[in-house]
Parts: sequence; structure tokens; C-alpha cells
Amino acid sequence: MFANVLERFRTLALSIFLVAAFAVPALAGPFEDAVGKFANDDFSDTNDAIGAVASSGNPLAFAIISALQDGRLMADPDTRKVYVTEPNGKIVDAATAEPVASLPAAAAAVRLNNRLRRAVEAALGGLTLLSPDPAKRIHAAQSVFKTHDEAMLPLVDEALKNETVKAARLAFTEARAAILLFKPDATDAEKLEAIAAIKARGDQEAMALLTGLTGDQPAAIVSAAANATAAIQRSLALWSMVQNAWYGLSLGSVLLLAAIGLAITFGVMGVINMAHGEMVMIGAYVTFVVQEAIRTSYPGLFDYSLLMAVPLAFIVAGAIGILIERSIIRFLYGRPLETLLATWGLSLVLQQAVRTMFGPTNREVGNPSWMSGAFEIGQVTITYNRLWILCFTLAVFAILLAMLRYTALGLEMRAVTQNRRMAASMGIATSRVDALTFGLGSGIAGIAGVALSQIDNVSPNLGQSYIIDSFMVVVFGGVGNLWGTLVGAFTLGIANKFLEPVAGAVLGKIAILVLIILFIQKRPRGLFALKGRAVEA
Amino acid sequence: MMPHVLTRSLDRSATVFLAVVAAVGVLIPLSNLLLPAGSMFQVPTYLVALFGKYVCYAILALAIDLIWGYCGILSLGHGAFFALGGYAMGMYLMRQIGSRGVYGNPILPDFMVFLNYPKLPWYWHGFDMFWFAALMVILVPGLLAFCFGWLAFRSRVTGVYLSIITQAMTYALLLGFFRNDFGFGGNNGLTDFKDILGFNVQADGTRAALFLLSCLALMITFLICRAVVTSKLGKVLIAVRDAESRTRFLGYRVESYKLFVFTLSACMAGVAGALYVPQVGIINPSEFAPGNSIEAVIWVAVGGRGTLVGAALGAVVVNYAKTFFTSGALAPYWLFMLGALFILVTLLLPKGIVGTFNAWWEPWRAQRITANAESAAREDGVSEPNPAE
Amino acid sequence: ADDTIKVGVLHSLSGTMAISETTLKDTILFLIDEQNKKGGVLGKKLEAVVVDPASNWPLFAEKARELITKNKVSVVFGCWTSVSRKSVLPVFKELNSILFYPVQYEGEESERNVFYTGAAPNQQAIPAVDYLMKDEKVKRWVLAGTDYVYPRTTNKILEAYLKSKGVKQEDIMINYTPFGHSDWQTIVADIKKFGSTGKKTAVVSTINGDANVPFYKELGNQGIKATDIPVVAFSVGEEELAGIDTKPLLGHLAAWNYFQSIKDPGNEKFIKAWQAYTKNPKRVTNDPMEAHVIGFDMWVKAVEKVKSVDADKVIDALPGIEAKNLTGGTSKMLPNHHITKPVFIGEIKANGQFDVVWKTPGLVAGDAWSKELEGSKDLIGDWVGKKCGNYNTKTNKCGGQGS
Amino acid sequence: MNAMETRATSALLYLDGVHVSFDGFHAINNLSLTLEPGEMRAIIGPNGAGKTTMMDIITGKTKPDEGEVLFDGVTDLTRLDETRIAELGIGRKFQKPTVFESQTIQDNLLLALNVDHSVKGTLFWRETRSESERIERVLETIRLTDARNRLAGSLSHGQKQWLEIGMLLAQDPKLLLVDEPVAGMTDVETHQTAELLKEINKDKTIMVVEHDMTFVRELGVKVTCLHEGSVLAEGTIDQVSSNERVIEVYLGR
Amino acid sequence: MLKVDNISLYYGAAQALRGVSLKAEPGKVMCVLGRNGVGKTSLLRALVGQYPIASGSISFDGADITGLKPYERARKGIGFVPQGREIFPLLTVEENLKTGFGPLKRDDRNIPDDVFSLFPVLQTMLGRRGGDLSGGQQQQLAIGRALVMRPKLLLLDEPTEGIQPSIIKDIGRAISYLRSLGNIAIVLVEQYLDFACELGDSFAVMDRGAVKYACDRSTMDPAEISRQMAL
Ligand SMILES: Nc1ncnc2c1ncn2[C@@H]1O[C@H](COP(=O)(O)OP(=O)(O)OP(=O)(O)O)[C@@H](O)[C@H]1O
Ligand SMILES: Nc1ncnc2c1ncn2[C@@H]1O[C@H](COP(=O)(O)OP(=O)(O)OP(=O)(O)O)[C@@H](O)[C@H]1O
Ligand SMILES: NC(N)=O
Ligand SMILES: [Mg+2]
Ligand SMILES: [Mg+2]
Repeated sequence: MFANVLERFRTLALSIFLVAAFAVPALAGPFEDAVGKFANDDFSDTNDAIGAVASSGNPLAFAIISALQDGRLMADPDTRKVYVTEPNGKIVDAATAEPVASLPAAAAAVRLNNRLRRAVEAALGGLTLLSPDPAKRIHAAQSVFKTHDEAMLPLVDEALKNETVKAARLAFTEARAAILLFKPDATDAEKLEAIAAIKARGDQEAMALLTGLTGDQPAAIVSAAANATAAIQRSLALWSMVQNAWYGLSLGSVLLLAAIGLAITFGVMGVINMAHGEMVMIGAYVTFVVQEAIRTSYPGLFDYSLLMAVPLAFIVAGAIGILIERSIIRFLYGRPLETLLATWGLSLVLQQAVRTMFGPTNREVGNPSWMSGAFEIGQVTITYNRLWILCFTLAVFAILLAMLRYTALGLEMRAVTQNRRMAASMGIATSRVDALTFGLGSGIAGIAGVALSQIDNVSPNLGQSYIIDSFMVVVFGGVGNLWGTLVGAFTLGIANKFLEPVAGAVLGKIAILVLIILFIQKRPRGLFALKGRAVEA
Repeated sequence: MMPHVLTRSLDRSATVFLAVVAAVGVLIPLSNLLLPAGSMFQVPTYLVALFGKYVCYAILALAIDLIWGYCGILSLGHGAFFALGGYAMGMYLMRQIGSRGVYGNPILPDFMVFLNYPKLPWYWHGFDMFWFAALMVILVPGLLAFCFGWLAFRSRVTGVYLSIITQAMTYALLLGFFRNDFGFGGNNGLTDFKDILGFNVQADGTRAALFLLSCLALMITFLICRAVVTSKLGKVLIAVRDAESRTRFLGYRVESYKLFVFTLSACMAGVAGALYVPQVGIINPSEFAPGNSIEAVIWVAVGGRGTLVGAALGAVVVNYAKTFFTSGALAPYWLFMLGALFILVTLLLPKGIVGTFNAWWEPWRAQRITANAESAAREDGVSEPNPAE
Repeated sequence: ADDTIKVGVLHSLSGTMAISETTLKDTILFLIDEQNKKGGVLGKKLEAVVVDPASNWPLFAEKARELITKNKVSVVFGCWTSVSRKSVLPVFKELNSILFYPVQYEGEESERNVFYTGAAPNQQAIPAVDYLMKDEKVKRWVLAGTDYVYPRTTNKILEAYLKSKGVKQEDIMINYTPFGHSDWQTIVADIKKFGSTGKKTAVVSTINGDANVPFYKELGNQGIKATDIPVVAFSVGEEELAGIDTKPLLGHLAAWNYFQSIKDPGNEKFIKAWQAYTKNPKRVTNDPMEAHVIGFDMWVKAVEKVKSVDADKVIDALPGIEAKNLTGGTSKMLPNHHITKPVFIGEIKANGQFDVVWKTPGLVAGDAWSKELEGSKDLIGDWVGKKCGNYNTKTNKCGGQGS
Repeated sequence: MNAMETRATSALLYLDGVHVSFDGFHAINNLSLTLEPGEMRAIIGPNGAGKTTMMDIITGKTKPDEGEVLFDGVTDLTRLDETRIAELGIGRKFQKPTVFESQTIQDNLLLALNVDHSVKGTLFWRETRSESERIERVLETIRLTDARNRLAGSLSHGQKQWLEIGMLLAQDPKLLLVDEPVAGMTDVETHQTAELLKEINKDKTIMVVEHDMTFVRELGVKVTCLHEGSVLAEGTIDQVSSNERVIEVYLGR
Repeated sequence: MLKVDNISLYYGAAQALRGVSLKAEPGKVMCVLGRNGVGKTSLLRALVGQYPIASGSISFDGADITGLKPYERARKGIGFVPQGREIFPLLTVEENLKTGFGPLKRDDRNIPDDVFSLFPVLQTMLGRRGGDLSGGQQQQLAIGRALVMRPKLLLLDEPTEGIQPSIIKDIGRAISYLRSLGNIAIVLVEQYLDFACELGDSFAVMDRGAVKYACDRSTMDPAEISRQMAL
């Protein structure tokens, strides 16, 4: 296996040589001089150095430039020596690859700015077209697609010849097509083929490439390009519908998650719970605390931080909920409007308490690796955090629904909220059930906070930004109906996301509010209104 | 026709309330204007403005109590009517600035100049005339309430559904008024007023007059509310609150009743907002924030829902608490205090300050009244209370 | 008592703005503490009077009035949002007191009683755009902001400026979002789309406070890298970054007049003292804090110059006063009550700090009135010679006095 | 054509072919029934037969899916709302007594008085002597004179029944729909109620639903028995109570 | 089984019960009679603990339960069929019945067949919401629900109110059946004299919050009771 890698590197070195030969013939100066320039702490010198090193054909080039990208290239301004800190912590002299014992005290990482980062990427792109890692090859091919630099053609051809991974083959084919399309001396047949390949890619960038095709081309090519553009446009329009639908689902899931606890405390128990948002906030802060603990003590467990935070947030928020119920809410049953007053007061207290404890500013909650980034289905980008939140929300919903429907506690909860006095006479320990119900609603709000910490601020104001939306969702869906909350959340989410591109975020939101107002006129008890005598009784 | 409606509404506590407001309305401005600055009894100008604000809030609280306390309509969007009244007044005050704005444009307010408005938007016309602005102060909130209420009450939207759509209404207005395109100065709102009816808004005399006017408005609002709730209409409202559908079966057009008080209440809120703006010197979209409306409801609850006097008292107490707690050493903890106040009032004084007071006082008074009646009866031998008093 | 000089601190400690303003309150307390260690001013100790206007604009005016009349403060340091400043303005004018306003804002204002130590648009927005145009060769622009006055005005100025530089309308996309906007999926996707035409694209963000965290999280997750579409922000500083995982944001930009990372002995000393004062070795500093540092220093110098805290005297003394800023230069109070400031562009680093990648050669004088806007290009503020905040150089008249 | 002028029927209340279903459950099935002016009709029928639902239809609370409901021969009740129907002179006592719990008994009656019910009318209303006398009379009739200033919410179940009847009296409608007036009353009270209804019947039309056969017998009026949403039997009490089907589904053996 | 000793109850200042004493035995039906508003319902509320008593004591099964919470009393075996039915309106009929599982052991948590044989209509309506049922159906549901708890003491507050005659007979039969089981004590509050007389083993007539006439089945005279009630 080791030999295999070595073999790959040999090809790599060869290819670098190839690039050098084609692209920048005979750039003068010895390699050491070029490396030395990294020590100047000047962006344009660094830029020169990147070019020189990349095209030097020196086998150390790859190590140096990838070190530069990762901030592992250290330069000592006094001695003007440059070092590479290898990922395993070993330190070598950049120019000679000689190991050194330790870094000089004055050494600092070579600084980059965006321009340089692009230069580094381009250089690495050339250097990684033949990388052993298919993901890197694809990435490199894609940057070639964007730059469609003619000089890369031989390398791309070379890569394509040996490529076995399907996705990488496609990427190389597209890169090759992009180059050919803009290559002045490519034949018409080659160009038509290129247009077909680019059309097949079908995304925004493909379209940009085709529309960027300049004048004096043969008519056949122009019309082929126009046809391809039109086709891409049509498919993009379709995809954007899908995209909007996905965004809507995702927004809906956030709304649902925020509202679901309220569907219990407000929908089932009838407590106008203005402190609901603060329970969400507490959940988010639990996540923060968990991550802090992990960061300082067990950094390796970071990816599991959310898994730990979920039960903890449920317990903490639930316990606070039970405390609140026992000390305040229980005196207010049968007086729902007064719960508004007390819970509003409570929300002020909780906000300020958190502000006092954790400070008024945002706290950092990170995304574990499995919640970072995105993948694409066709032309739709789906971010992992949103996807997981959607799944999580649905799971929470299903569990809650099952709990209310099928467990004894669920039945007792509903009985108690419908007629507390009679429930007691049926032998139901109403105060216990009340406390548990409120605790459950609060606990669920808490776990919502864990999820929301992944996409929003963790600040004392977190809760407030969700409380109004949550009430809208519960009421729109129909109070007391969990399914209503589900459908309500997704309806509002999707409607919002289809309105937003047309009307803009602000007017879109206003439109949604007006729609809610009008909708309630049609269905004065929400989307999934409970009907019949039972309700009026 | 009118007088009996008024006389009927004046029981002892109502009279006392009116007397207190009148006294405050006269004494505070007098002391501010006549006594030398710094004397012990002189009310400094900043307090006049502050009290003026409280009085405006008290009017808003009365408006809310009328619909919530008596008719059971919990509006979580009454701040919208207050703010609309405020904007109507603010627009008048902006137009009064004339060419004294920073860009010196005689027609366009400053924010329009620098946002390149070619001309005054149509809805700004007429606001250079006080009478028109004053009319709009009542008409705009009233009309919005009428349309909104007409839709909602006819569709029989009740309870939390109504509360939440009122909230949606004020939230939508909040977002709308935030937009610079809306033509109301965006988030910065309307400020830097110069004068009102030719008097400098910042002059002590003007402030005193505005304060007096606010007290007067409070008294009138109170009288109207009392007249409404002590009439048979008031009983119908309570009936609607307690058993809406039963009231329908008795032949009352419930939606008309609700629409009437809702609109009336919105107009009152508009007046409150209009008086508020020149006294605090700014109107901005945050007055539409749902939280403001919720707080206003809370003033009413703290003071005592369904007691009118309590609503006004609650507004003053809560806002005074806010002023008090947000300064000095307590400033960082004021939310704890206010939050605790709300919680404690709910738990310990479930009927609010005045409601709880009444609950103690009523039985005692009832006893006294029966005692009096009995002794009176013994004296002149009549026991039947006079039916047509 | 009379043996102290009172300093008002008018920053929200609760509500939505507490997130930004609380630090500024602490800054003033810190500065007062330091000053008192040096013996105070005019031989008297300084005493802070802190109130909480609770992110409520009318309350700002009320509290300002209370500070000035009841507490008799000599100067007030306060406000963050423009609306809070607008709300207190009439109060400061009426009661003739002094306000130091430390936050970058939309300009179009020069008041006798206010000293603007934050950036005017020409001290932040325009240099940032210049940088992107020259160094990053940006051709297409997304102007994204929260829907309120500061972003609207700034974008208006930028739009005019870009067009004057030959940028076409179709290469400018303007987008506004409500306060606290948290669902950025559509907008980030739109930006991505707008930026995928092959022309170099950048985002100029005037997105406010709370909305930034979800915005950057979405940027990171949708994989918009600074090397593809850089975002330059005017409201994101060290304090805001402290709440975000910055690794995916590497290389995105911010334009400010101060960065904590700037190597300067004055800055390093300040940071140390600040962290010691707050007993938090990780406590960050930011641009509005520096503005307060400068403003406070200028006020002290002015008071010492006229040997009085009398507002009129101090107001007259302030223009021309110089104070060292924390990045090695010397800022000066201008007759228009704005100050000279250096402009820096910083790139976000993985540690939540900024790496300065560009700076103006010298200090830039703050323009009260934008040169890019039709209505204000002829206006200047001059409280020294003309005694006027909006003097029209064309008509030679002071506007707003009934003309 | 001139439906407005020509009465379709001489009956005061005329139901024909009425259907109602709730989520697929047929509560009223092809119900037809007429009530002549001045008549008193007793309605009996098993629990769930649709008696209360029928009253809901007449008073506008429930809209029928199908069928005709005419009042006074000309007015189509299915198109009117509760308020309008009440204004026409149809009063109702509910099965579950519903009174205004937070108001005094006197005010409950006051609210029920059939005077101007418009917003303006109530705002400027002042009590006339005749009105207060009427309230006085009603109070006496329902034997709550002493309790007149008590809150209705503090009444016992039976007292609420009485109060609701009192409200009907104050309302003074042309047609009274009385749902189970004697439920929860003692035999003596039941007897008194029967007397009261007969008294009222002298100038009003009454439809009364009851399960108490002694009471129905005492009323001595035409009886209709409903079953599964339609009329099962009609006639004198003796005829109906000897009907095999009625015995089977209702009276029991 | 149940022993009520000299209890009083106040609603605010108004006294609703004045020194009421009663006894109920297993396999016996104790009838409480009286006009409207004399305090019958108040008495039952005191027994189930829904309203606190001011003085006196209640003991059940030999233990003093005066201080127990309502649910604790229910768990001791007191079943209650309230006046006005108090069905859980949004629960289905089946769920309404299942609310009676609270006091039961896990193995006993089923609906006894008796319930459906006594009230067949419930069987056909299991899936409908309780609040949608007609008044009479709800009454049957309320009794059924109390039976699910397998009570040792069953309190019935005017169970015949609003019930069709045939079902009144059924309820009568049901009560006789329960009595015949011999292990359930029944307190029946009624105004429907014939019904009460047919079932009762002992009788108490209340007036103004106090028991003013009591007798046994053996000494009972319906005319006298009727006279007492009419006073
Ligand atoms: N709103 C409703 N939704 C669903 N079902 C209903 C509704 N209203 C009535 N029903 C059903 O219609 C049937 C008839 O009910 P109704 O109340 O009219 O009976 P009733 O004859 O008055 O009975 P009772 O004598 O017991 O009062 C019942 O089975 C009831 O469950
Ligand atoms: N919640 C209450 N508050 C005040 N008084 C009450 C309350 N409930 C009942 N009362 C009064 O207490 C007395 C006894 O009422 P209770 O309900 O026990 O009578 P009852 O014998 O059950 O009458 P009915 O046969 O009408 O049901 C009545 O005068 C009633 O008005
Ligand atoms: N001035 C600002 N950032 O509102
Ligand atoms: Mg019925
Ligand atoms: Mg009873």
C-alpha cells in the first residue's frame, strides 16, 4: 500500500513537470530562492513564491503548498528560513526537507489572503489532478472546469485516460469540454461534443460557461449553445421549484420543532406559555455548556456533543418546566389568560438570568462534522444540518404523537386538561400529570433548542425570535391538534419559501401574516379544526 | 338621552378617580410652571413628560380593558392602533417642521429627501393641517379596527385565534413600517419634531399643556368606558364574554357589539398614541412590536381586569416600576424585578390590584349598605328600592 | 455630589440590543476607572451613571432626559442603533448636553451636541468596496442588508458609487431581510446563483447583529468560500465572531477602523488592561469600543483644555482635539463633529480574529454628508467656522433654519 | 312567485325532509314535522334520536344538509343566523342549562327582555316601570325573588333550569323550544312546571322535549316520538305510548 | 363502608351543608332525596373531595379519608357519576372509559364486559368523541366509566336525569345488579321518587343543607317522603 502511494507521487511529480513545461516555460531562479520569499510577509511576494514553487517541478512543492494552505508553513523573518510543520508534528526545512529539531521562536505561519488562497488552490488543483484521492481529483477537475485553462488540457487528457472512478471521469470530461469550448483551435465537432457534455451537466455554472461563449463562432455552434442554454434554463427552473420545496420543508421543520413543545403546553394544557421560547433557549445553552465541557476536556468527542446534549437538554428544560409548573402554573388552572401574565414575567426573568450567567453576547455552538456541509441531488443543495433537523423533528413528532395516543400517561394528560376535577375523581393524580405534561412540553422545547443552536444564535434573545412564529403555527394548525401543528408548520414554511423569491423576505413575511389572518376567517379554529359539539361543550 | 348615560356611570369610585386625574392634570403643570425650578414642590419638566407618557399608557390600558375585561376580546395587537394614532400625529408634526429640516426642503421631510423621494407620497397629503391629522388619529385606527373586526367577528373568530391574528396584524404592520419604501421613515421613524399648533413642543408650557390634555383625554376615555359598561350594553358585553352563543340565542347581534367596542377601543388607543408622540418625541415601528401589545395587556391584568380604574392604575404602576428599576443600581436587574412583579401579582392578587381590593372591600360595603337600607327602611317604612331612579 | 463629575452611560443592558451594547457600558466604566486611577479630571473623580434604556427607543429619550436633568451628567456616552440616536437627539439639543456616539452609521447628520466617533460611510463602506474592486477584481455585487435605515442608506451610497465606477445595474443585486432573520437558505442560494456567472462576485453585508450568525452558518454549510464569493461585512466584529464557529468562514472580510489583532503597543496595552478589568482573559475588543476610547479621551482633553465641564465650552473646544487611537495613529475631531480614522480590511481567521489584509495609507476624515447622494453632496457640517451642521456650499446658506 | 306574501303553509313551524349528518353520522333523517300556531307539542324519543339537534336546526345553530324549515309559513330559517331567528320570536331553553354565570339573576332576566337589541338601543336603554314589573313577575314565577341579586353561577342545577325558563318568559317569544325542562326536578316541581307551560301555552306556541312520561301525560298534548332522526310515531300520549315500536325503542318493558 | 359524620360545607359565606351524617353499606343502596338546591350535589362533592369540608369527618373502609385528595379517594375505590355527566369531551368513548384505569393494577386494566352488557349503545360508539354524544348517551357513558374503576362505593348524582324511560329501567336494573353483587355500596342522589323508592335500601331527605328525614326500606312510606320533599 505504501508503495502504491509512492507510485502515485511519482506520477504526480511527473505531471508537475508537465504543467511546468506547458504553462510557464523556464521560470528562472532556483527553488530555494522561491521558498525563501515566503518569509517576506508580503502578499505579492508570497504570490510569486507560490507560482515559482508550483512550477518548479520540485517534488517538495506539493508538501510546501499544501502546508501553506493549512497554515502549517512557518517562516522565520530573522533568518528568512521557511519550515513545514507536518501533520504529525514533525518539523522539516521547507527547501530541503531536512528534519529540524524545533521551530525558532520568531517563526510564524505564512499569511494568506483570498487572492493567495485562490492561487494556492489553483496550484494545488494542478498538483492534485492526479491525486490518489478521487475526491481531490474531482475537486481539481472542477476548478479546471471553472478556469477552463487551455494549458491544463494535456493533463486532463492524461488523467481521463487512466480514470476509473465514474464521478471523477464525468468531472474530467466536463473539464475537458470546458477547455475545448474556449480553445480557439478546437474543431467544430469537438466544440459540439463539448456543448453536449456541458449541457448534460445542466447547472448554473454550465449555463454561465455557455452564455460566456463569445461572438464569431460558426452558426451551428451558436445555435447549439443557445439550445443548450435554453434546455438548461428549463431544467433549472424546475429544479428551483424543487429547491424551494426543500427550503420550505426545512423551514417548516424548524417552525415545527419550535412549536411542538408549545403544542403541548399551550395546545394540550391551555397555558398561554410566553416562556416557551426561553425553554428553547435553555436547550440551546445546554448544548453550549456540553460543547464547552467537551472542548476543554474531551475534544475527541465533539462529534457526539449533540447526542449528549439532547437528553440533557430534555432533562434540564423539563426539570425547569416542572419547577415552573409546581411553583406558578398550578395556581392558575382555569385562568388561562393569567398564565399569559405570569409566563411573560417568567420569560423576562429567565432571559435576564441567562444574560447574567452567560453574558449578553452570542455563545459559540459548533456544528459537528456530520452536521456540516452539504450534498447535492441534481441541482438542489441540501445542507446536512437542515436535513438532520428535518429528520430529528419528524422523529420527535412521531414519538410525541405515539406517547399521547398510546400511553396511559398520554391519555391521562388529555383527560386532565379537559376536565381536571373529573379526572381527579377518576383516580388520576392530576398534579403529577400536570407537572409531567408541562415538563414534557418544556423538555421538548429544550431539545428543540439543541437543534436550533445549529442554525441560529445562541443568545438570551433566542427564544423571543421563535415565540411568535410558534404561536402562529399552533393556532394556524388548530389548537389541540398535533397533526394540525405539523401540517401548519410545513404549510407556512413552504408558502414562505415560495413567496420569498417573488416578494422578498420582508414582504414575503408580511404576506404570510396577512394570509394567516385571512385564512383564520375561513377556518376560525385553524386548519385542523376540531368540530362538533364536543368542542363547544 | 345622553345625561342619564353619564350620570349612571358615576358611582363613588368613578368620581374619585376623575377627581384625582383632574387634580393631577391641573396641579402638576401648575407646579412645573409656577414654582421656581429646584423648589421642593416643583415638578421638573422631565417628570411632566414622563407622567404624560404614563397617562397616555393609561388611556391605552382603558381601551384594552374595555374589550378584554368586559367583552372578553383579548387583543394582542392593540399597540398597532396606538402606533397608528401616533404616526398620524407624527406625520402632522413632521409636516410642521417645514423647511427647518436639515435639507431645508419645505415639503419633504428629511428622510424623504435623502431617500430620493421625488414628491410627497399621496398618503402624506393633508397632514399639514391639524384638524385633518386629528381626524386621522381617530379614523385610521378606527377604520383598521372596523375592517379587521368586521372580518373576524363575522367569521366568529374567537379566543386565542382572535388574539393571535391581532398579533399577526401588528407584526405585519411592524415589518411594513420598518421598510423604508413604506414612506414612514423606516426604523428611524419620525423624530426631531419642532412645534405643534405653532407652539414649540419642547417648551415647558407646551409640555404642561400636553400633559393637561392627556389627563383630560384620560378622563373622557374613562367616562366613555364607564358609560358603556354601566349601560345595558355593558351587561350584554359581559354576557358575550361569558356565553357568546347563548347571547345570540337571545337575539343579540354579537358581532355588532364586538365590532362596536373593538372600534371604539381602537379609536381610544389611537388618541392615546397621538398624545404620546409629541411628549416622547419619537414614533417608530417598534411601537408595533407584539411585545408592546402584550405588555399593555399585562398592565390591565396587574391593575385588575374589568375594573377600568385598575387598568389605568396598572399602566401607571407597571411603567413607573419600569422607570424606577431601569435607573440606578438596580438597572442590570430590572427584568428580574419586573418579571417577579408580574408573577407575584398573578399569584397573590389574582384579580389584580383593584380587583383584589374590591374583593375585600365589597362585602364590607355591602354589609354597610344593607345596614343603611335597613335602618332607612325602618325609618320611613318603605322597603322597595325605587325602580326608576 | 459636587466633588465628582458625572458621566452618563446610555447603553441597552436588556432587550435585543444588549448583545452589542453591554460591552460598551463596560468599556466606559473601565475608562472611568482608569481615568480615576490617574486622578480623575480637573482634580475631581469621575462617576458613572448607568441606566438601561432596554432597547426601547422612546425609553432612550426618557433616560437621556433623566441623565441630564435629574442626574446632571456632564456628558453621555451612548446609543448604538441610529434610531436610538435619533430618539435622543432632540433631548440633547433641548437640554444642551453632549453625546458621544460610537457606532458606524449612515451619516447624513451633523449635530452640535453630538460627536460621532464611529465611521461615516466614507470611512468604512467606500474603502471596502474600493479594496474589493482593486484587489479582488470584483465585478458583480450583492448588497445584502437588514431592512432599516443604516443598510438602506449605505447601500444607496454604494450603489451610486459603484455605478459611478461603471458597474452596470444587472451586476448589482440588492437584498433586504427583516431584523433577526434566521432562515437564509433562499438568499444564500440566490447569492450563489448570482455569483456563478463567471464574473467575480462579492457580497457587501450590512446585515445587522443577530441575523449574522445564521447567515454565516448557512454560508458555511452551503459551501460558499471566501475564495469564491467573499463577504465583506460592516457590522461583524470580534464580539459577533465570538458566537460563531469561524472555521468555515476563513477569509471572509470585515471593514472597520480597528481590529483587536492589530499589532500596536497601545492596542496591546489596552487589551491587557481590559481583560484584567473584566477578569476574563478571553474577552475581546472591537471597533465601537475603540471609538469610545477615542471619544472619552477627546472629552477628557477638551475638559482639561477649557477647565470646565460646561457643555458649550466643551463643545467648542472639541473640534481640533486629537487623541491617539489604538492602531497607532492619531485621530482628530473635525469641525463636522466626526473624526479621522484609519480604515482596515480584515479577513476572518480560524481563531475568531481578523487578519488585516489592507489598510488606507493614512487617516480618512469622516464625511457627515455623503458625496454620493444628490441631496447632500453640497452640504458640509462645520461647527467651528460656520456654526452650522448642514451648510450648503453652493448656496452658502445654513439649511434647516427656515432658509 | 310572491313567496313573501303567500304563506306556504298555515303552520307556525314547518319542517320538511330535513337531513343532517356529522362526519358521516346521520343525526337527522328526512325529518318532517309541523306545528300549528298556538299548539303545544311534546317531543319524546330515545337518547340520541335527534331531538336536541332538531332544535339546533330550528334555532340556526346547525345548518341542515337538506330540507326545508319554515317559520310562520314564509320565513326560511335555514338561511338565517341565530340572532335573526331569535329576533323573529323563537326562544329556546337548552338541555344543559346555560345562563350568564357571572351576572345576577335579575340581570340575566334583564338581558332576556325582548326590547331593542341593537347596540344603540342597549347603550341608551333605561329601565321602564313596565319592564321592571315584568322582571318582578318572572322572578316570582320562577321563585327566585329572594335570590335576585345572587350570581347565576352560584345556583344549583335545578335553580338554573328555572332561571332559564324565566329567561324564556322574559324573552316573550312566539315559539318556545323547551329542552328537558324538568330534568333534575322533584315531582312537585315537575307538576308546577307543567302548569306553568300550560299557562304560557295560552298565547304561545311551545315545543317541549321531555323524557318524563308523567310530565308529558300531564301536559296532555299531542306527542311526537322521534327515532334515529325521523318521526316514529305521532298522536296522543296514549296512542304513542302504546305503539309497539315506541315501547321497543323508547319506553321499554 | 362509608361513614359520614356531621359534615358542614361552605361556598364562601353561604353554608350548603349543615351537619350531615350518613352511612352506606356494601350491597345496599342509600338514597338521598331533596328538592333543588338543598345540597345533594354538595354532599357528593364533599364525599369525593372536590370541595373541602369545614367540619366533620368522612371515613371509608374503616379509614379516615377526610384529608385525602380526590384522586386518592378514587384510588381507594370511590366511583363518581356526577350531575351533568362531565364527560371528557374530546376523548373518544373508549378513551373516556379508559380514564377509569388509574386506580387499577396493570393486569386489571380492561373494560369489564358488564359495562357493555348494561349499556350496549357504548359498544357501538366506541370511536366517537364523548362530547358529541347526546345527553342520555353521555349519562350512560358516565356510569360505565365509573364502573371501569371497579368501585367499592358508587356515588350517583341524579343518574336518570335526561334519560329515556327504557334506559332508566336499564339503569335501575344495573343498580340492582351491582347491589346484588354485594360488594359495592351505592349512594344514589335522586329527585325521581318512584325510581328511588324502587331501588333504595335506606333513604335520607335533605332540606337546606341538612338531613331532615331518614328511614329504612322497611319503614319507608313514599307518601311521607314525597311530603317531606315538597315542603
Ligand atoms: N355536533 C355534533 N357532532 C357529532 N355528532 C353529533 C353532533 N350533534 C349531535 N350529534 C349526534 O347526533 C345524535 C342526536 O343527538 P341529539 O343531541 O339531538 O339527541 P337527543 O335526541 O337530544 O338525545 P337526548 O335525549 O339524549 O338529549 C347523537 O347520536 C349525537 O351523538
Ligand atoms: N359553586 C357554588 N358557589 C356558591 N353557591 C353554590 C355553589 N354550588 C352550589 N351552590 C348553592 O348551594 C346550594 C346547594 O347546591 P347543590 O348543588 O348541592 O344542590 P342540589 O341539591 O344538588 O340541587 P339540584 O337538585 O338542583 O341539583 C344551592 O343553594 C346552590 O345555589
Ligand atoms: N448605526 C447603526 N448601525 O444602526
Ligand atoms: Mg337532547
Ligand atoms: Mg345537584
